[in-house]
Formats: sequence, structure tokens, C-alpha cells
Amino acid sequence: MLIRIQPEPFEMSSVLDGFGQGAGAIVTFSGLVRDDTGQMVALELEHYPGMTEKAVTGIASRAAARWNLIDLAVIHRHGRLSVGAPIMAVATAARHRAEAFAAAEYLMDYLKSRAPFWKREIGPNGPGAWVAAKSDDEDALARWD
Amino acid sequence: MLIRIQPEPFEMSSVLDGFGQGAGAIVTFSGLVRDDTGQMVALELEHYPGMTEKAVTGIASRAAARWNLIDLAVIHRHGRLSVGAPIMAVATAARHRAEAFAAAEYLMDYLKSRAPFWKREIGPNGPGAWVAAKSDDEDALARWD
Amino acid sequence: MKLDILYFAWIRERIGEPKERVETGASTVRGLVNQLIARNERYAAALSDLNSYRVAVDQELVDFDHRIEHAREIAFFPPMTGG
Amino acid sequence: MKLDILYFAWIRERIGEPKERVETGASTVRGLVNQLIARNERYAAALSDLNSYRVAVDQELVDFDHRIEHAREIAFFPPMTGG
Repeated sequence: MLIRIQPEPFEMSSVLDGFGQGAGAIVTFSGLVRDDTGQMVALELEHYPGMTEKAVTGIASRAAARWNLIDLAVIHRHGRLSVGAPIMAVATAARHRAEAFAAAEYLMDYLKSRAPFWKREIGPNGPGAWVAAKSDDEDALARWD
Repeated sequence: MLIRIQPEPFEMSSVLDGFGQGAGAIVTFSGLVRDDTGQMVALELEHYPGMTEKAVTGIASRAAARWNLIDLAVIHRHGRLSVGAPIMAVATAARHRAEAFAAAEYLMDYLKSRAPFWKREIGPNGPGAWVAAKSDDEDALARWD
Repeated sequence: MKLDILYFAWIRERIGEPKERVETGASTVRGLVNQLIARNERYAAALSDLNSYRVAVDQELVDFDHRIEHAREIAFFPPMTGG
Repeated sequence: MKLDILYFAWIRERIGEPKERVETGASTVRGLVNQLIARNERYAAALSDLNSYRVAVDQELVDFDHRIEHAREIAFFPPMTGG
């Protein structure tokens, strides 16, 4: 299990290097900074050092146990991220595809709403509004109960 | 949209190079040759040249339209594949994670049961049994109706 | 009417050929299957159980009632195991 | 009892500090919140609407009735937007 919380960019290929030996199915998710308005200069991610690592490790451990994963990786950045850059990634390796997909979706749902990160858009005039949590994202957690 | 049907191995990193520009979410799936018995020397994939490309393109086009994908890739190998080697991969790029995950799972469900490939295990004494289709895989298609 | 007929995987192995050209007057896939099964036990072993295999006409999956008057290529194969 | 209190994102901005050490006799998160809101309008603007933010005690998410007698660190922050 690889968990990294870092400001630096990362390459998906380095995450996948040697990942999931013996697995039949590997699923990855990458989240990228998207500029919906054409006005975004960067995305800023604040986080809660100490709790972030703890929360992400807890989420990852529950996923690994629930789907009997062969391998699992979570990388999540914080700080100032440019448009198009990777924000975070997860990778799951399992015997079959259903397990690998379910575990990756579970990780994403929980990282989205239970890991202590807060996004803010940076526009041409500096920091803009904090990104609001979506009720859809909170609702998505119910499917794992 | 990238579609490749080939005997040669491939690297996921080359599939992802420049993939999904402008997307917020990228999901990938890789299927690898798994040796469950410890007796497998290789996996052999027979296919139906001509129909394979047509069937895969049809599946990919329906996925791209249904989830309004920004980008999509399918690579599927045939021929003799060694244990641990990649069999196939899909990648989907969308604005949000739900679309990218759903499209990747749709692609996998249809590629599994509607693309004309047939797997056979090669053991130490030569070709073994053809892999039987699972009723679970056929049933999985119903969720997309 | 002459058709190209293709066989894959264990159907190919039971029949012993990957491909052949067949003269037929059958109007549906089912009619063609009956004609082939009547030939000999290899064809019967490969094609008698309609639930055990699938058919494509001109590279599109079809059912056994599909009409084949304008078909050029018909393929018989087991359920797919791709992915 | 002295506690470290942390604020994040717009809660930090409204209060004007990322962190402070607070003396409290409150036995629950709710009691502590009421004590902070009573200080001044910056705290009131940040913390009055209990539906708009979340709380962690010693880096675990808790609800407002959570007891804090043995807490060392309490954090207030908006709903998370990771991923």
C-alpha cells in the first residue's frame, strides 16, 4: 500500500511501475485541474497536515480489507496546482475487475468527502471562492453502507 | 478515440501520454494474465479479424456518446500472452469521475462478452481448455439497458 | 448461393477447419445449421447445441432466425471471453 | 483545560487565525463552539451555522455532542472537497 500526500506533481507511470504484481485487474483514477470558466489561473488545495495522512490511510485500509486488494496506491497533492495538472490519483489491483472498480470508486467517494482537503480557485485577480462541497458527493457515500 | 487490436505488448504510460486534455477525470482499466493454478505457461487469445475491430469500435462509440467522453482508448491484444503481461486496457476521460468510471465499466462489460475474443490457457503440456464464459459476465450487461 | 463460413475456438477444433465455402439454399441461420449438422458427426458435435455458441452474419451478432439471403460471411463461435 | 484549536479554509479566513490555544471548561464540542461564538462577531460569522462546517477532535471527525474532556486538538473546517 502506497500513500503519498505531497505538493509535488507526479507521473501516473511512476505510480504504476511494478504495481499490482499477480493481479488480474488494475484500475486507476486521476483527477486533473479543470478550468470550467476559462478564468482559472490555478487551483489551491489547503489541507490539514497530520489528519490528512491519518484519514487517507484509514480510507485506504478499509478499501483494501473490504475488497481483498492485491495492491493499492493513493497520491494526493496540496498547495498551488496549475490547470491541467494532476490533483490526485488512486490505483487498485485485484483478481477480478469488479473488485478493482468498486474499490477505486469507494476510495474516490471517501477521499472526496472525508479527507481534509479544501479547494479554492485562483483567478487572474488572485484567490476566488472556495469550492463548495456537493450534496451529490455526500450522498454517494450512502451506497457503501 | 484510439482503438488498437494488436499482438504486441503495450505500456499503459504510452496510452496515457497526452490522453484526455481538458478532462477532470481519467479512469483506466488494465487486464493482466493471471495464473490461478500455478500451472499456466501462457494465455492464448484467438480473435475474429475484421469483426473484432468493428465490434470494439461500435462498443467504444456507444460509450463515448452515452457519457459525452472527452477522450477514450481501447487496446486489446491477441495471440500468445505470457503470465503477468497486459491483455488489454481501456482509458476514459470525462469532466467528472462518475462518467469516467461508468464508461470504463461499460466498456469492460461489453468487451468481455461482445468482442470476438476467445481465451485458452497454455499449460506445460501445451494448449489446455478454452476459458468458459461466465454467466455473471453476461448478466453484467443488463445493468446498461 | 455460396457463403464463406468461419469457425472459431472449440467450434473450429471440432469441425477441423477454420473456414470453408458452402453452397446453401437455407434462408435462415437455423436452416444453414441444420444443413451443416446433417453432414457428419464432427459438425453435429460442434453445432447441435444452439445454446453453446453464437453466430455472426457479416460480422454482426445475430440470432438463429436471422435471414441470410444477402449474407456473404457467416461465423460460428463460442460465447466471447475477451477483456 | 487548554486546547489547541485549528481553523481551515473560509473558517480560518473569517476568524483571521489558523490556530490558537484556548482555555475552556466546556465538556462538549457544542459547549466550546458557544464559548467561541460569544467572543466576537468574527467567531459568530464563522461558527454560528452548525450545518455549514465540520469538527475533528484529535484528528477524527466527530459530531457536536462529542465530549472533549480528554481532547488535545480540535479543528473546525468546511465540508471537505478533496479528490
